[in-house]
Amino acid sequence: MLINVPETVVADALRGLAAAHPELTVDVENRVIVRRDAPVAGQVGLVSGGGSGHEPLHGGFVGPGMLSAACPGEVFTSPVPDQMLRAAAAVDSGAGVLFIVKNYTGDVLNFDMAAEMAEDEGIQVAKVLVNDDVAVTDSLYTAGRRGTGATLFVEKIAGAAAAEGMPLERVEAVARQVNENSRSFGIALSACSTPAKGSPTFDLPPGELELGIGIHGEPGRERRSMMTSGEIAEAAVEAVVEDLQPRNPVLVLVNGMGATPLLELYGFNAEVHRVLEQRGVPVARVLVGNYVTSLDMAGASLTLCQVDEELLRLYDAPVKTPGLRWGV
Amino acid sequence: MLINVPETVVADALRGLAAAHPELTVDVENRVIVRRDAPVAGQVGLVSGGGSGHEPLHGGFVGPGMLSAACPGEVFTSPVPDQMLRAAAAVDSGAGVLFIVKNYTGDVLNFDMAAEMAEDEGIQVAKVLVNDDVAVTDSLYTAGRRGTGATLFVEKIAGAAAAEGMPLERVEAVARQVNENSRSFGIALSACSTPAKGSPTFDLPPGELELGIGIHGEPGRERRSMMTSGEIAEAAVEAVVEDLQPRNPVLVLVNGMGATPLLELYGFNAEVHRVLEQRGVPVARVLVGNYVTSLDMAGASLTLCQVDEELLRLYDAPVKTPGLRWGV
Amino acid sequence: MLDADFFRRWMTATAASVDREAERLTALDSPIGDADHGSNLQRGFTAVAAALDKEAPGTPGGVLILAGRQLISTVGGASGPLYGTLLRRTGKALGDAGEVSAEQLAEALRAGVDAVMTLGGAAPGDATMIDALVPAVDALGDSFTAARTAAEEGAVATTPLQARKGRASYVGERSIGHQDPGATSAALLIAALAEAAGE
Amino acid sequence: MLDADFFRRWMTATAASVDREAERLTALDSPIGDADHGSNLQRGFTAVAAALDKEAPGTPGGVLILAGRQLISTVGGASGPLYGTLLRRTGKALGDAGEVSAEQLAEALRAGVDAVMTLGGAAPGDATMIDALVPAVDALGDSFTAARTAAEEGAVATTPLQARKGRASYVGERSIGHQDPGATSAALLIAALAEAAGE
Ligand SMILES: Nc1ncnc2c1ncn2[C@@H]1O[C@H](COP(=O)(O)OP(=O)(O)O)[C@@H](O)[C@H]1O
Ligand SMILES: Nc1ncnc2c1ncn2[C@@H]1O[C@H](COP(=O)(O)OP(=O)(O)O)[C@@H](O)[C@H]1O
Ligand SMILES: [Mg+2]
Ligand SMILES: [Mg+2]
Ligand SMILES: [Mg+2]
Ligand SMILES: [Mg+2]
Repeated sequence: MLINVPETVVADALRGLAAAHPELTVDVENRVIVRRDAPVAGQVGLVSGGGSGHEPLHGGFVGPGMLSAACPGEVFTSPVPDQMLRAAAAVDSGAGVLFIVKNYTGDVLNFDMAAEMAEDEGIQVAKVLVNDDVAVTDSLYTAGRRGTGATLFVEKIAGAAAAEGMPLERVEAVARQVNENSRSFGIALSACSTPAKGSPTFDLPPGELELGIGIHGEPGRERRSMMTSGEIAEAAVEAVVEDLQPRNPVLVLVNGMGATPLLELYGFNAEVHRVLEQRGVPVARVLVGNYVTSLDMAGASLTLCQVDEELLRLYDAPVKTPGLRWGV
Repeated sequence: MLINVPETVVADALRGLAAAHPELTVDVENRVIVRRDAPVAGQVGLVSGGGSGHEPLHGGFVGPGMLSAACPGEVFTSPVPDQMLRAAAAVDSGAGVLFIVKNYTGDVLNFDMAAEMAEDEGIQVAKVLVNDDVAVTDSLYTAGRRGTGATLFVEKIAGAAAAEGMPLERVEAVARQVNENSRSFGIALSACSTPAKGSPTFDLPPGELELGIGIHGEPGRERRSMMTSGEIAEAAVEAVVEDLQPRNPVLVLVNGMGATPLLELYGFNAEVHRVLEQRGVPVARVLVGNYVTSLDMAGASLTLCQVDEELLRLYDAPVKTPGLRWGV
Repeated sequence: MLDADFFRRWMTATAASVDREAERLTALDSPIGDADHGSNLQRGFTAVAAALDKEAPGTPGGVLILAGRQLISTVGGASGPLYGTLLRRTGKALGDAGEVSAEQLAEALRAGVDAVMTLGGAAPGDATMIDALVPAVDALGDSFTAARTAAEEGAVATTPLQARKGRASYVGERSIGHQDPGATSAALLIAALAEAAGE
Repeated sequence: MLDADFFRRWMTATAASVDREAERLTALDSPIGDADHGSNLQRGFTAVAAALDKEAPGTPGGVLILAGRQLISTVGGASGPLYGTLLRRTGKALGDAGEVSAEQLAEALRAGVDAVMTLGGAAPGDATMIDALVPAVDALGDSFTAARTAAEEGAVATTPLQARKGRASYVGERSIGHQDPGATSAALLIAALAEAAGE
């Protein structure tokens, strides 16, 4: 691995982020990334965070039109409440703060504690839970569906809503609407290696793949022998579309898990589009790239987000972050 | 691998690129990617290309402010002259066409043939060779220094020059100036696997790394046992700075080879900045990400490009491509 | 009677044993989780030991509340708030007393474990730390050693279970056959308690 | 005398042997190159065979010019323009004749190889296809079999050399000890010539 020692991986990355992005305020010691012009008067502050190892999520999505601040935890470990509290204080203009939380026990518990602490300090906090992963079917007997690729759409669209000056309840409602209209499904062709462990988190021989994976190096729901890109696209689209049953056009995120070459990802996108067309699902926008990653895992995830005119307008609105940028 | 069959990898990726980017005209059969509004009246056309597997280079850099067209070859195989000829014809507004060629025997020979053919058809063609890789020291006895990361800077800055309406000789001179002021050095922590071969192109046990690699899965000049990110940064900066001897501020590209997590890449960037500061090299701009890749190789490369005020202005000028976007 | 010093020894013994077992805990968290449980607790209990060194609270409750706060502020993940809450609530239940009896500790610990169940929503049999903590608390009436044995047996007993809470629940039936990392670390916590008692 | 049919047989025999040896050529291109030489030539000679089937030029020169053009248009990489130029220039040197002698072929092939050396700038000893082609042309005066043997020996002789042209030159001294893939495929081309001649 291209690291110094496992213990400093997150701090090192934050120093490097600071060096590359003068438009962000990076508090390396306290692990908070804030857009430099925060708090923005009259605008709701958007705070997200989670374990590191998913970059550009979340730190790479801080900036005008998206997140106000991000809190990176250790690799695959949710951050601690102190970070979210600090972030909330930094971005609250008085219009309140929305916490965007991926649905994992750790993230939920830590953000919950932070929300209590923030409210004690007089900051108005709303929370939205992202839980888009259809691979986790039986959520009665699990920690509930995981939050994965839809996080990007929630952060982008809620970010645009906040930038338009919408009040906290509206921004929260928009974020919730995005989440409710999003579903994801992921597949892995290799496990990832965390710096602390130094070797793959699970054993996946070449020639086999895992269907229904998350973004934390955990294995999926099912192991299969290798499938073609077209077959994988069929499985992913089927899983997502059957659950979402979209009637409106969708935003498509064809997301790389980290080590899958863009060449392959674009090829996968072609197959996804072929299957969507067969199923008569109209496509509004497409995003292909490594956005919600799992360190050096090879594989991909598909996220569809059904949009109405307002969500599409907010998606198209300008965004200026290290990881996503258009219109400015 | 996330593919159908090795034979269709490039065509599949082009179909996927077309589906994701309606602002590009993608000729899948003839393998040419052209910005939809080409030719742009009064502007020099910029054509580049090379083997596939380096995405987003080059196809992801087609668009206003950067390339007019790109020609993707098979994986790691330079494209054929017919592609460049077709691209030149598509983008020539009468102001002429600049071929941006990475210095590899195959690329040079094929672009040379294409240039001859284009001139036979009355298209004015200039060529600039990118050869920035300092790992290839002894260029008298080699095919000359390879073209690697500097290609991004050449394409970006020459693209801005063309967008400003500069004539062919000026655009060519700017491109040449960028190349002459750029140097790169790459390291690999793993080999990559090409779709045709299906397994790593060379053997690199964990705990060892290769210094002085190119972008085609070839091994480097030297094998070492694992170094820290800081030690690697020292080696890379030393190699580049000793050769470039920059006096002006530099653009910094900390480039991932494909499978190195952004988390690690930002950490490496921190170390690069530490070493540059120690050496007193002033930094004008920083770009961190997977831009000039080598399929699923783990590792990174460092490119420095010394800039004067004009080059910096052109670098900062708006660009709107799938892989690089700002200011629009 | 158990004084502040006893509780400090409990925490430092936990820190030491988490250090020793960190790799095993992370390895257990690999096939069914995200391979961080060992490093999470190592980071947390190192901070706990450092804070106790620095602040040296004078009461059993003070020691556990400080330890719980440290875990919440340094661990993250699921185990941070859960173990943090366990220690904080246990500490709160012990109140301001300078010394407490083993019975008082058992009662306070039960309050702590209840708080964890409320917070995380896990019940016994869900293959979580609860499966080691509940039997330990039940056995604490007998002796520290009995609690240690009960916790260890509880941890081992998670192996055939399907996880229903936390990350391990995501792999569904594939979690069957793996011992839960959190139950394993909970057994270390209880073993350290017996160690602090010199048992 | 050698007619168009002979040259077609040469090309299809080359296509068949490149097909058979593609994996080996790619494997040779792995440690010192970019692992594509086999698939490059496979793609090229498949196109050559298809084009010859379709157009069936009536002269030896016509066959080689068409084959060379196909290679240039379908292979890419270094070997596409180089092999393409080799066949095109050889074909051009053969002119319009309906039949040519072995001596005329040898002379034309020398013109082709010279063109490759001019285009690529490689000299004998640089560990490229030239190291198989030059000795083959030299030996062609004797017999096709002699040319085949010379080409094969030339290819093998690249093993101890340091590559000075093409990608293999980038690995510097580490190219020593590896047989050049292009020299190896050049030996296949010459062996196919002997095969077409029934030797
Ligand atoms: N809801 C819950 N209730 C009780 N314990 C839980 C719950 N969720 C997870 N755990 C415990 O936490 C352990 C995992 O901790 P850790 O790996 O540190 O956190 P994370 O799962 O966030 O990576 C599990 O093995 C389990 O024992
Ligand atoms: N300048 C040159 N002159 C002659 N032959 C060359 C030259 N450069 C490369 N070659 C030959 O081409 C072979 C490589 O071909 P190939 O792998 O198809 O192309 P690439 O190197 O572009 O991937 C080498 O093994 C060598 O024999
Ligand atoms: Mg975790
Ligand atoms: Mg090649
Ligand atoms: Mg864990
Ligand atoms: Mg090659």
